[in-house]
Amino acid sequence: MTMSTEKLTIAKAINASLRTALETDPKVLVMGEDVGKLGGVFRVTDGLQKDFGEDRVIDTPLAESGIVGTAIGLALRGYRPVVEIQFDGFVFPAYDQIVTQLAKMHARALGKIKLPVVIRIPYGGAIGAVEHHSESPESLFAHVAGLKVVSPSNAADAYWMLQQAIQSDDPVIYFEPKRRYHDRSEVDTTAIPGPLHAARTVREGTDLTLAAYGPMVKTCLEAAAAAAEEGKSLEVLDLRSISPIDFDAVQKSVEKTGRLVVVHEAPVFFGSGAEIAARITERCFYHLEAPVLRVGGYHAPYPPSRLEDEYLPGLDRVLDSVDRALAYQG
Amino acid sequence: MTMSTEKLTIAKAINASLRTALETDPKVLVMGEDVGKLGGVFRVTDGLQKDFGEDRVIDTPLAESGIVGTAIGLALRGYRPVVEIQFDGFVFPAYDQIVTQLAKMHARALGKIKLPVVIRIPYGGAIGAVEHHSESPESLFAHVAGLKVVSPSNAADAYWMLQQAIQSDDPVIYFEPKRRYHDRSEVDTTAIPGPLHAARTVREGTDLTLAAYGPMVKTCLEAAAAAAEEGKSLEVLDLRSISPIDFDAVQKSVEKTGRLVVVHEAPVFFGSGAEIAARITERCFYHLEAPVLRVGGYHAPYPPSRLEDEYLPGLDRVLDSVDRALAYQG
Amino acid sequence: MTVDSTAARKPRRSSKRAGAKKAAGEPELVQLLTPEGERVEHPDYSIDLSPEELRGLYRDMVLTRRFDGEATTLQRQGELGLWASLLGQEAAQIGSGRATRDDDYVFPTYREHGVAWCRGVDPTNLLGMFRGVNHGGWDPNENNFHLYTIVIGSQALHATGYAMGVAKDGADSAVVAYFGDGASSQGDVAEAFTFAAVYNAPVVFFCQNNQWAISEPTERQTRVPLYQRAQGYGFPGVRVDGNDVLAVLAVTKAALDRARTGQGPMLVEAFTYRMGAHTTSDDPTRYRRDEERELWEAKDPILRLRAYLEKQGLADEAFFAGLETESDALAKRVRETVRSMPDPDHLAMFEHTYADGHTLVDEERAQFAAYQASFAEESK
Amino acid sequence: MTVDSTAARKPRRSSKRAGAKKAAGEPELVQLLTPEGERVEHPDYSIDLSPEELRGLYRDMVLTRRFDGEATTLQRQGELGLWASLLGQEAAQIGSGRATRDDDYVFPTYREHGVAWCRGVDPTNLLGMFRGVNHGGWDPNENNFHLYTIVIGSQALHATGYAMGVAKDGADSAVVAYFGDGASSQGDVAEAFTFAAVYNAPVVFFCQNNQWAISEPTERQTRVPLYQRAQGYGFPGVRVDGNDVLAVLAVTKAALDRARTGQGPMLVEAFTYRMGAHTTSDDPTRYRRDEERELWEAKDPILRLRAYLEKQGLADEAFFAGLETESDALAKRVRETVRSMPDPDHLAMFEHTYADGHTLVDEERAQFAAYQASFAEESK
Ligand SMILES: Cc1ncc(C[n+]2csc(CCOP(=O)(O)OP(=O)(O)O)c2C)c(N)n1
Ligand SMILES: Cc1ncc(C[n+]2csc(CCOP(=O)(O)OP(=O)(O)O)c2C)c(N)n1
Ligand SMILES: [Mg+2]
Ligand SMILES: [Mg+2]
Repeated sequence: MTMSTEKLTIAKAINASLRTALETDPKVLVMGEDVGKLGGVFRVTDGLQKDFGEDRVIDTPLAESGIVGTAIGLALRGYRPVVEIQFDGFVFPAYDQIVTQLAKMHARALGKIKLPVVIRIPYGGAIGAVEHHSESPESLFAHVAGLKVVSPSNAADAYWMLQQAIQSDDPVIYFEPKRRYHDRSEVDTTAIPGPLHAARTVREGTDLTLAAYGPMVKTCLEAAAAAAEEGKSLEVLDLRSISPIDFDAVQKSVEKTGRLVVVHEAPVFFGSGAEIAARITERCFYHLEAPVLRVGGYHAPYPPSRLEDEYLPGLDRVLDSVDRALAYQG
Repeated sequence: MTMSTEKLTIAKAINASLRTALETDPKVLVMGEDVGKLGGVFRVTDGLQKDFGEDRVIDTPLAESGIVGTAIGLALRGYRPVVEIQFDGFVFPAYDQIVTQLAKMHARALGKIKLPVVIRIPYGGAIGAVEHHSESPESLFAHVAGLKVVSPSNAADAYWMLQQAIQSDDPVIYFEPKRRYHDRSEVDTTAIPGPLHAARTVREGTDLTLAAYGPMVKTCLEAAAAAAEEGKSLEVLDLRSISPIDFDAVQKSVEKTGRLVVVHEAPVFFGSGAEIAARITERCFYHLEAPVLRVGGYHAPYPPSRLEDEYLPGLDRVLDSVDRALAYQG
Repeated sequence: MTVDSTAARKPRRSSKRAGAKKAAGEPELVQLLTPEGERVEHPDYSIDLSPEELRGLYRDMVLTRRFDGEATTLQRQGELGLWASLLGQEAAQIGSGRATRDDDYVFPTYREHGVAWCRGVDPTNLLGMFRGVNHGGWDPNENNFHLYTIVIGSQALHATGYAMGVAKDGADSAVVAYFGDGASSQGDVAEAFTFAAVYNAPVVFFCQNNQWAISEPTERQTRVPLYQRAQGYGFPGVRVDGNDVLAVLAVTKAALDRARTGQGPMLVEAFTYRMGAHTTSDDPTRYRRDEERELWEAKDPILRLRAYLEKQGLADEAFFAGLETESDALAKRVRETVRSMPDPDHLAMFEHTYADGHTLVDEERAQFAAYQASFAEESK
Repeated sequence: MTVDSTAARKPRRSSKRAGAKKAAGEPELVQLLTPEGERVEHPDYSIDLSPEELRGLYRDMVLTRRFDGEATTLQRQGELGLWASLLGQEAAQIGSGRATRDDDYVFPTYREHGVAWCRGVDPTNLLGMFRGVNHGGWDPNENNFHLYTIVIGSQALHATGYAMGVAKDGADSAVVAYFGDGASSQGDVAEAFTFAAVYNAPVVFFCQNNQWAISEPTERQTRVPLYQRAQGYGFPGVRVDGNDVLAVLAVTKAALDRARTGQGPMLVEAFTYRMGAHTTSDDPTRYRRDEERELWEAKDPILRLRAYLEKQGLADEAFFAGLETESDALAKRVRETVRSMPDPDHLAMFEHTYADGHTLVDEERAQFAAYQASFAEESK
């Protein structure tokens, strides 16, 4: 990085962020399946092993529990492993290590040890892939105390949120919106970033709040633009963090707009929209003019790719919920 | 069983139900760690191996993924395995097999194969145990399409819901309220049971609805009794099923009472209370006189046992939320 | 087809024997047909096939390769979203697939197109998931061929459980669990070994060591030959030349016979090579060198059997020409079937989530149908 | 303390040797001290300890057993919620624990009280989790002794990762991963073997085969001796008499030396016996017979070393009497410390969920504090 500001894709921003971390902290390691010579199946780790060596950018055996379990051991030795899980659907063999060990070990030691492990997971659909390659399992991590869960929606956040995740002394599950990997935007690698877990208003509006994170932020911005043409003023919040959730920001927006629609790719049932709806309804009971509505995946396995356009929340489904919310007479 | 009606503990009712299943269907198998000679660490499978042999009541190697994975294979061969996971906190090594295989295989085959596997999990706290022995992970299963999730609160349900779970052609996660194992009540083993996934009103009331399942039903009944002394009329719903949830029953109750408090031991954040609050708020927006409140565990690892009384929802915390809900002026 | 495998039941340790290819430091490799197409003998595994059977194996491999190539082409043309080619692994798959009996049961990965062929699965059935119209969707019980499994290693446990069921039933069928060299690292495969050993389940673990797990060479998974893994679990392992269809057939048959006669599990490591990319999404030039591929081209499983057939005069020009025609016809049928595969109905995504129904699915299906109908309304 | 382990680096296969106890069909068992207290030699493992060192090992075992017994009593008295006794496994734990150096790192299960003792962990620290006041809570880095791990097998991967880190640092420390016979079936342990082998990590896998995993005998986990598991992963395994503290010390020391000199992982199976119940919640009479216990009582690790010390005149009455006094003092201190262990503050349940804070935890903590304060209000 010689320039401080560059137009980068999300994938390249993550690559740059890993590079910065490897350069500045000798304790940072990158590990996972195919992250070395191949540079990862999405090329997100491209060139890192060449520049930092096999000792720091580590191709691991094909065993996710082993990857996370050894990352925990490395963290105990003082390293800061950044682990890649190749696809969302392949994190489950590691789930036990994440939930029973990584999440709980700091508390188990009454704070005497720290577990600075980042788990990068490309997630979400719309890439035309086969089974297990398009899921959004963030709820399954957010429910678990001890983990932090974040998801950037743009290149600058991708860069900085990863920096912050790596610097955090807590385990962070970092969900990468894989369908947006090639979306490009300005990244200032010298800017001082805001807090990792704060939401950001990405479009101001007065009639209704759309809250989303990761891949759905763009969809919501498009929906807001389309709604504007019909004279509806939608505010769009990029939540950025799923554990914790910046409820203060959502509350503030809802106190203004009186209506909230939460959008995510993950199934609605027990999804993050449920938590946001429950809490915001409690916080804003007298402000809400409509129930909090949720747009997300269905209670069905992620479908074969020829059906994913129907399964995933798109512009039209978001607008449909917006209309339904606006139809309420508060 | 010679008598049709008996007073049984929940543990004994489950034992009787397994016995009935083993007797009536030669394809039923019971498998898990220590379920054979020992009869399980809670003695729930006591005597079954003696009577049905090692071929049908199977002590397995100490490997939960192996237990569920081989149960899937046995189901494909035409068996109906009833798997025991020794404690809630030990289900995670099997999580991958449950989520990526057991839940999805029926859909993967476009319905051409069935997966009649029951996974019994003693869950919840208040037994003074060490780490991993007191958790309530039901959210982590309910979010996953393809699984059904139920939890009985009394001996009759324990008996019948297990019968129905075993007869179901779908995978069922059957959560056993371990702190209530020794609670005794009437079981009629000849009665025709209601639907597996229907909620039941266990106490009628008019001022507020308490919704719970498993171990918290008793707590809610106690809370309702205490509230009655203060002149408050609480309706108590035993949800019985967590996937699906009988929203119709909750809606009906809330349309009457106008107020809802959901109680579970699991952490509130992304817990089943969130889903119920979100959906019921949407369904009953004009009926609710207060936001749906939730009482449950905190966003922290299940604490050491000397703190569990504070961590778990008890009578007082339920009543506190009831008061808060009643304080709203609709 | 006669495969004499009695000797195999008691694995011997004689190190000097014909057919046991063993470079210095390299483990034994059961071989019955050299890369040059010469028949060699092996003391533990022998095979005696009729000319027709030999031609049959050749035909299987040729048709499988043609089908596979056609699928790769269809992916390039945008008809499939992805394809996982078996190019180079035809002998490992046809040899092992042909070793199975109808009543045996097979648990494949996502690359077992040749095994599927042997089991009688119509190859076009395999394409649905790669096209994105389903996740597999065939009936596993029709040909005792389970659905393709993508989560690495999972199916090893399903196979073991199925085999435990076979044993419970007192049947003399056997089960085959396919997996790759990469999969050998997964805990599930190890647990399958444990369960299979403890319950003496009639399952053959068939590991196609194609040298690569995407970009990672086998040394990233193990520092000793994979077939040796079995020993520590209490059952035998053997490495077979995975590009020698005769040896694979003989060794797998022996392992299956062992299993069906109550002698428990066995691990077969078929030493082979993935000639193409991991999948059509992969670019192997990033991690391996052309020379390696060239080395393995010289061991091509199809050329080697063809050389033998020709040298021995077991097949004539007419046979090869006829097979060419048959291949073309297969490719044409595959092409046409794929192209005419309809997209599933939108409501299909709600089907088969449950066998017994689920109220939430019903509710969401109805909402979705109403939502879609609203567009139809609008566009009226 | 001199342990000569050079020979161990190249495991030999000579089957006839002194000290190698081997009944027909039974695998070799490294032994240096017979159950009767006779010193025997072993060609691969030798040991030469001073009288003081020998008395030290004896003292460690006696104090550990006394501490353990006191904990069992405290559980019966309701001071602890649970206790997992190590009764019978003192030699396996003291032998291996004393083989470690200060800079080595140990990953225990929930039963390694003797190892904790050797590492310098105050025994009362171990009791917090069994009393229910914390989940462990000691600082692992203080004595390079990790927290007790309850989820079976998990710690094998932590140990392997830690060892990978040691290797990266170029340090010559080694790591020990403790686990049981039951744990050997867990996928995590297998994956730890794979990672350790592939990265040549300086980790010793120390399996205490105490014959039982709660109610399941070792045959439910394996049909061959567990130490053989290692071979298939490409590193050596050895079975040692786990009730012979000298043999355990020698073998573990050799394995650690191997690890620290870059020769990679090794599996040590300590063949021992859990004399008591699995935990205080368990009732072993339901699944095993008294005779088995009696058989193992004859192999008691403490009696055997005492017999040797006495026969050789290496310890006098004063030593044994002094140790008795020391034991009593330890028991008293443990008793008093436990009884005075305060219950944690209620707000403690919110602490240490995160190192860097989490707004939801802050919110819930505040709500809880307000809720509790409301009672204080009421009761005013
Ligand atoms: C649990 C899991 N992790 C990662 C992947 C991604 N992935 C698909 S194939 C593959 C390599 C498999 O290698 P191998 O087992 O040797 O089989 P091969 O593809 O060579 O036939 C990987 C890592 C997966 N499918 N499942
Ligand atoms: C993943 C997991 N499954 C089940 C248990 C319950 N459990 C606790 S100890 C134990 C047996 C362990 O046996 P072994 O590994 O031989 O160790 P030992 O107790 O004999 O020392 C079981 C099944 C657990 N703690 N973790
Ligand atoms: Mg491979
Ligand atoms: Mg044991």
